[in-house]
This record gives sequence, structure tokens and C-alpha cells, in this order.
Amino acid sequence: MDHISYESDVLIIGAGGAGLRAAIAVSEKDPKLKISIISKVYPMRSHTVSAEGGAAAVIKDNDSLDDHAYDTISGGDWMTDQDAVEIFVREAPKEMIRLEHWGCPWSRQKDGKVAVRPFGGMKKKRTWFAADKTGFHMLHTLFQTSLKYSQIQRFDEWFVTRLLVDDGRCQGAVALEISTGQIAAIKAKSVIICSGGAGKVFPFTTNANIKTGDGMAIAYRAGVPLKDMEFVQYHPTGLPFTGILITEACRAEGGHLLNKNGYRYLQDYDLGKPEPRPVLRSMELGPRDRLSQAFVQEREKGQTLEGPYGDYVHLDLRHLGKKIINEKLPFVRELCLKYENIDPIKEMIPVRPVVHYMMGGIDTDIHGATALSGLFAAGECACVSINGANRLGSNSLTELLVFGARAGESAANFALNQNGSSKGLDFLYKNELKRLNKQFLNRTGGTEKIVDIRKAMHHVMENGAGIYRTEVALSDAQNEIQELKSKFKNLRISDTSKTFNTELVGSLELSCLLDIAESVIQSALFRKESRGSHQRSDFKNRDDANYLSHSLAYRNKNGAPEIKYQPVAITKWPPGERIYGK
Amino acid sequence: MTNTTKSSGKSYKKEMPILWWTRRTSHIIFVMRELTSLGVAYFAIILLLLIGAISQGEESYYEFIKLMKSPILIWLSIISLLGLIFHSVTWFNLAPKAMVVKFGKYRIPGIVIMLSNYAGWIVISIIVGRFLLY
Amino acid sequence: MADKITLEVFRYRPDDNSEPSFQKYMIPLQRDWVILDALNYIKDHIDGTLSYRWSCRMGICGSCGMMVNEKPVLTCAAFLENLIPGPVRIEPLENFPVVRDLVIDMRDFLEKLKRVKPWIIREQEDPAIEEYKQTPDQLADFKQYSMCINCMLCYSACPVYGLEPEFTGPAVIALAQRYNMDNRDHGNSARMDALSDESGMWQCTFIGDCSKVCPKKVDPAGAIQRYKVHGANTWWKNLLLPWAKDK
Amino acid sequence: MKSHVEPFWWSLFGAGGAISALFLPVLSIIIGLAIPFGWIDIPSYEHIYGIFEPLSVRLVLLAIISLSLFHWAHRFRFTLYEGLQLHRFKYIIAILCYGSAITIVAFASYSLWNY
Repeated sequence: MDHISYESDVLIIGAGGAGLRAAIAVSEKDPKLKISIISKVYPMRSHTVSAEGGAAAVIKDNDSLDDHAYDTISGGDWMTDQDAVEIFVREAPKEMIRLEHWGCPWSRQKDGKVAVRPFGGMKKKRTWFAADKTGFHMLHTLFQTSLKYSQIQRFDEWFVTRLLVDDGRCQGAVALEISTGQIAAIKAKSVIICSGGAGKVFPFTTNANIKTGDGMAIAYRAGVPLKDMEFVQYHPTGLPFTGILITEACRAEGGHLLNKNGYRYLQDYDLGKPEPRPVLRSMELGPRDRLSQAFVQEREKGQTLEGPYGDYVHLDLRHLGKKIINEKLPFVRELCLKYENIDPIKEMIPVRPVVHYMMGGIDTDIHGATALSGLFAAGECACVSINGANRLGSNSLTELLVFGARAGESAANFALNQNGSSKGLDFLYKNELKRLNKQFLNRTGGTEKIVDIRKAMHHVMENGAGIYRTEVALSDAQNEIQELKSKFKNLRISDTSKTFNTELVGSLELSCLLDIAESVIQSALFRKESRGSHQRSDFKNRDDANYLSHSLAYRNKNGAPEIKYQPVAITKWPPGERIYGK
Repeated sequence: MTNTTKSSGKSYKKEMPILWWTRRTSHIIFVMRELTSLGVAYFAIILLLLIGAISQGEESYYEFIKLMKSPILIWLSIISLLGLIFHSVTWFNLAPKAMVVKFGKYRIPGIVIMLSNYAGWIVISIIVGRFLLY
Repeated sequence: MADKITLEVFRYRPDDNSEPSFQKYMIPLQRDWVILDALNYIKDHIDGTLSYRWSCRMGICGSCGMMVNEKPVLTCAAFLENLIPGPVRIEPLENFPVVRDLVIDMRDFLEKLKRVKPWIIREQEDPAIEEYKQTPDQLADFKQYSMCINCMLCYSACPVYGLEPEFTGPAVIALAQRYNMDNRDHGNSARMDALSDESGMWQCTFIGDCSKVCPKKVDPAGAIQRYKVHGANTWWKNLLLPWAKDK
Repeated sequence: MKSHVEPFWWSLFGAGGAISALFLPVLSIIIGLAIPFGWIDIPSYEHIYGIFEPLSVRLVLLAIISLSLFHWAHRFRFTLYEGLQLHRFKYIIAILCYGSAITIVAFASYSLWNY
């Protein structure tokens, strides 16, 4: 097999919102820096594209940075690092304006200024939006703007299999070119992982097929801890079969959640009183975790409806009328019509909680730096942490920009202070070639099918690490994942082609998913309290005395996760109670 | 920004058949629309010949009229007229795509542009007809 | 309703040096399945070697465009139920080189996109203190053209692109227009340079199929015709009033 | 701004398309069908000669004829490129199409001038 290698100054893994923002930040820092962006899909296919609702940043006079910070921190159930949040809310407006200057078609007020809308868990209106395709417009704006920089070299449809770590620092990655099957070393002075989340460890998810946690897994395998992996956000309103997300904006415009009796059941769960018009931080505009939990309890009471794809409740938009639905929520209507054959103007939409976002991820500081020298991370794959135990809606798109830019700048600075790569890289590359050939490319025999392991993993995660968790269920889940990991060793790959072998890619992804699933379960098992999205039926209360700290999952020598803890950074908002609806 | 992905060099490319447009109705209609230009050219030349005949005197004018009555030219006239009408209709229908007329901030809807095209067509036809015959 | 349907799927595996062929798969027919669900069923349960692209399954990532019964569609938005009784023929998007099975090579599009400078060009960049003003009406001027998801259906529907691979093509010209018509942009003449040569908009003969197949109603055909009008006006203006400046 | 001739030809095509769509059908009905079939009386020579006597009328007629011909030349050129896949002969085709249009227009100008 040929030995192929590419050289660059900064290597960015992932070409979604955070990766592209980071690439632009590096380009602006020093035009001499050579940047490589590697992604398993074309940039405009990245999952940022699916975000609908909006991006939060303080811009109106009646709002303040402290308000945004407080909403974020309380929304995150005090698991957020407050120093990171302060930076985040401070830099958010500037980042959003920059994106506006790059052409993002934000929805506007009559006077030409940017319009903002209310969003779940926010006290003030501060969510910028581009109709209901905010993520799509942000991603395409960033992608098209990135085309301006000739120093950015793209590796489209390449899959990273391993980080090159030598001499105590990260110096690039080994990657497979999907279209040809060739495996190359891409050397760099610093590396930024922006590869997105891992929602695909769960069966019901709004996440796209590509969200398999590859970047988290390769960092984890390189010895970098994964932080707060137990915190998995459910979005309360997804379409049951497809997991397609019905944006919070529906509820912000005044949509109602109804149980099978047509009753606005959220009023029974300390989320305020039903008012005819939407009230911020109340009822349907309460935080996502509380809404998802209310669904499970409502189901236990037998008040949900039953459908072919599991239980559901109704999201009712009919009273908003045709004009508002068409003007403010056209994409929602399009999705319902196209994928579920339902017209929200006339009918109620069946919805259920679906896995939406991973608060946890690669542990980074406020500069996007990880514990591994030369390795940075940003976006959903990273955990800074501004999302804590529950991410506030419309903070994730802003996070891409703020921490994408910060990670880009830090990685650029790091690269500027490095000389060449160390000698050991070629050896590491050859080892990885051998491993890939043995385990994947030249694999023969094997009996386990990818689909069976994947489905079994989904089942384990839904039952063991879903909305409500217990010691017993989590321990069982951990055992079952171990079983699946040993089954994985006996995987059958029927496709031996070098050209665009999606079965090969699927098996590489599955190996990443299993590592992530394991770390989620282990982190959840160790957190014996209920906080934000992590709800333990056996430990129902928040326990600040013992658990006001981030979990860090390290991969030990046997490949299993080991959990350590690190204190939460508190600056000026002491832990309080999350109160909604008052 | 450059793109590094190398081609495996083995990709497959389907060739388009010479008469590709015969496979789809919409493409046949497209080619017919394009061929109306032959009708346009034909009739422009007829007009030119008519003027030539008129300028050469009364005899050649009637000679020309007689010529127009010959079966071949009758058929050509019918075919070219059908082409001309198809040309007019497609042209007026598609014009709003290329023309965006704004009245201050208000963008005039395509259907209005299209209908005013047809109105113009009718008015011009009446004027030309009267001018030529009375 | 029948409970099974046959898919005839285009297969091409360059490693075998084999010629393209069609493979038949019989799959269960479910009311709420789209073509993509059927392909995933094949991949998971019948034949793991079938290759195709997909990601979001909600018509926004633009990955899963294919020819279904000779029409370019997003397979995540094409219900099987509407294709009863079958067989349903599934091929890679037309007019592109096929890498393998249903996977096309779309690098040409990305090269062309870069050529029209799809970014805001300003005479001078303002510091990021305040947003540029843009009224809802000004936004409406270009919004439609900003909806392109780069799914390549329009290229697949465009015979001119099939005949002349040099042709810049529908989506790229629509995206150039997206920036030209944005009141924050001053790059009209720079883009006109890239689009007024032989491979640019003048190649288009307004067949109009690009707009018919567009899943996001971008109307690239309209964008191109408007651009031609603008290009022609600019040409005459430069000829008759060479001292007047273009935006 | 680079200069190309394509916008020039396209302008003539567009103008010719509009003018032929508006004017030619009615003229074609009268000259090609109504008169030959005798639906209307043949206009007398004096009447018809008089119509074209003013220079302005002849100029309008010249515009109709020449723009229509350029409309044809441009459209037919692309019909040949695409319909028969003759793009490899693109220069010859362009010269033949626009060349014949220019020749006929020159002839038309001459004969209308010497009316």
C-alpha cells in the first residue's frame, strides 16, 4: 500500500458550523497558515444545516449580558462553567454581527435591523433567526464565505480514523478517502475537532445519519477525557417515525402541547398556568428537559396516545391560523406535509421527545484547548461547558461561532509557535494502516451484522440511559454494551471494494458509537443525583454537596471508561433553584 | 479554497444520445419552441419579398399574391403561423421570469406582466390589421 | 395495497471492472416509507454492498438526490406509495460521472461555485459593531435564491449541462444572483466577469426543467434569465456610457 | 468588466423575440392565409404602396424584419448546438447563422431604401 501524506499548519476535523468558523478564524489570524479541513461529508451536508429555530445573542436595548448568562446557567442547572458562559454571552453579539456581515439572511424588523424572537427558557427575546432555517442559512453562509480563502484546503468525504499523537502533542490525523479507499497521514502543527455530536447512539433522534460521534471517539482514544457525557438533551417535540424536529418556535408562536384528553398537561408539572398567549419561561416555553420528563410521567399515567412508532402527544398549532403558520413556520408546515402527511393548519401534529443534543463532549477550556497539547475542539463534540446539564435552546448555533472562532484562534497561535513535526509520525501512520487493514479493509469472515449491533445498542441506550435512569438499568446497559463490543470484533463486512465503501464507513462509525455509548452509560451510572437532563429515579434530587462537578470519562488501558470529577467554575451566580412558570 | 480529493479515474459517465430530446415530452416541447425561430425567419423573408414585389410595381405585387396562393406556400404559411403563435404564447408566458418590474417597493406579480403582454399583443394586432387593410 | 414492491437499482462497481447493471430487490412496502427508507432496508437486510449518500432525511442536507423512474428527486421526500405498483427504477443523478452505484462525483459544482465568488463583497469591510441594515423587502429580493441546498437536482435536469459540462449551471448562477441582489453586496461586476463568458449564463436556452425539479423552489431558470437581462443592460451601458459605474 | 459579444447577440435575440411575438402573427394571418384564401379582398396596389411610402413605416418594417432574423440566428444556433449536438462546429455554425442574418438584413436595408 502506498504511503501518502499531506502537510498543513492547522488541521480541522469536521466542516460544519464550528469547523468552518474555526477555519475562517485561522485564515484571518495569519494568512500564511495553511489550513486543511477534513470531513466525511461535503461541508453543506453537515448537521448544522438541520437547526431550525435560531441563535441567541444579546442585541436589543431591553436585554443584558447578565440576563443571557443567567438564563444559560439556570437552564443548565448550575452545571455550566460560569467563566465560559460570561465569555460566551459577551462574544455572542459580535460573532452574530460578523455572520450578518458575511451575508447570513437574518429575518428583519421593518426598520432593517435584525429581528429577534422568544425561545424556551429565555426571559427576553434574543433569538436571531432566518425564518425557520437558521442552521441552514448559517452553514451555507459560512461555507460560501470560506471559499474566499485560498489557504483553506478541503478534504471532502474523508473519514478520520485516528489522531497522530507523538512527543506529547497532537500532530495530525490518519484518514481514509472514502471515494478511493486510500489512507493518508495529514500532518499539522495543531488540530481542531469540530465533528459534532453522537445522537445516533439512540434510536429516536433528530440527529442526522452522520452524527456518530467519530471525533469524540478519536479524541477519547487518544487519551482526552469526555466531559459530562451523561447529559443528553431530549427535544420534547420530534415526529415519531422520522425523529424530524418540530422547532420550539412553534411553541414560541403559541402552539400548545395536549395529552390524549386535549388537556395542556404541562400545568400539572410546575411549569406555570395556561395562558392563551405564550409566556416566556412558562408552560410550553419551559426548558426542554422538563418538557420531555413531563411526557414520560404523562405516559405513565396513561394519558398519551399510542401510534405505530410508540407513544406520542399532540402539538396543536391550529389556533394560530394559516397566516402565522405560513409566515413564521413555513418549514414546519412543509416538513409535516412532506413526511407525515399532516397539515398543521388543519390537524394536530403527533410529537414525542427525541434525542437532540449532547451537552457533553471533548473536555476543553475556554480557549477550546483540550488536555492534549495541540488538540482543540469546538461545537457539539466539545464541552466547554456552557450547556451544563441542559442546553438552552438557540445557544448551540451561537456556540459554534463563539467557540469555533476561539478554538481557531488558539490553534493558529499554537501552530505559529511550533516547528516541524516529530519523527515518530510515520511510524504511527504505518501502525494505523496495519490496524485498519487488519480490522476493516482486508477483513474476512465474521458473522455479526452491522444492523444487528446497531439496533441492539439503540435498545440498550433507550432502556438504560433514556429520559429516566436507575442504577440497575444502567448496570445492565453497561454489561450489554460490553457484549456488543465483543460482538463487534466478529463483525462481518460484506463489501470489499475500495471505492466509496459505505459499509466500511458504517463499521468505522459503529465502533465510535459503541465507545460513546459506553462513556454515556458509565458517566450516568456514577452520577447519583438528578440534575437537568440527567434524571435518576433512584436519586431524585440535585446533590450540590457531592455532584456540583463535571464528570470526566477517561479511557483506561482496557478500553473501558474511568470516571473522574472536576469542579464547576462559579463566578457570580451561586447555585439556585430552577424556577419556571412564575 | 481548494479541494484535494483525487479522482479514482474510473468513474462511469453515461453519454447523451444524439436525439436526447426525444425521450421526454417536456424536451420535445422545448425543441418545438426553439424551432419556431424557423417560422419567424421564414415569415420575415416573406415580408421582405412582399416589400420587394410592391416596390417593383403593380404587376409583381399581384404576381406575389398569386404565388402565395400556391399549395406549397399555403402549407408553409399554415405551419409557420402555428409556429409563430406558439412562439408568441411561450414568449409571453416566460417573460415574467426574466422581467422583474418594481413599482416602488412593490414587485408586480408575474401574472400581471404576462397578462399585459397578451393585452399588448391584441392591441398591436388590431392596429396593424387596421393599418394594413383600411 | 400490495405488501411488496420491486426496486431496480443501478449498480456500478469500478473495482470489478464491470459494466453498470441493474439489480432487482424486492422490499416490503410501508405506507410511510420513502425511497431512502427502502434503500436503507436493502443496505441493512439484503445487500450491504449498495452505496449511496444520505444524511438528514428531512430534505435540507441535499445528499440523497437520485433519479427515480428517470426523474431527479430527493429520495427522502419521495414516498414509495406514490410509485405503486412498481417496479421503481433508481439511478444516480444524470449528467454526472458515477463514482459507484448511486454515488455521483460533484466536485465540478464546487469548483464552479467558487468561481462566482459566493460571498459578500464590500467596497470596505465595516467593523462588527452594528448590523448592516436590510429591510424585509430588501431581504425578499434575494431570499428565494438563498434557499439552494446544493442537491444537484437542477444539474441533473439540465440538458445543457449534460451536453456542455463547461456550463456554469443553474444552482451556481442562482447563488451568484443571491449575492448580486443582496443590498449588502457590492460585487456585481466581479461576478459578472465570471459569468459573462462562454461557459456562463449565455449558454442557457431556458429549457426550464431546473426550476421544475428544484425541491426548494429556488427557480434557477428565472435567476438566469434575470441575469441575462442585467448582463445585456450592463453591456449596452458600458458601450454607450463607458464612464458610468456599475455596482 | 470583460467585453464579450454574447450579450449583444442576446439583446438582439430578445428584442427580436418580443417584436416578432407581437407583430408577426397578425401579419402572417393576413398575408399568409386571409388574402390567399380570399377571406378578405386583396388590398389594392395603390393602397398597399401608399402604406409603405413614408420612411418611418419602412424603418419600422426594417426593424421587424432584421430583429426577427437575428432572433432566428441566435436561437437556431443553439438549436443546432444542442438538438443535434454540434457544439464542436460552434464557430462555423455561429458564422453561418449570424452571417446569413446580416446578409439578408443588408439586402432588406437596400431594398427598403430603394423602395
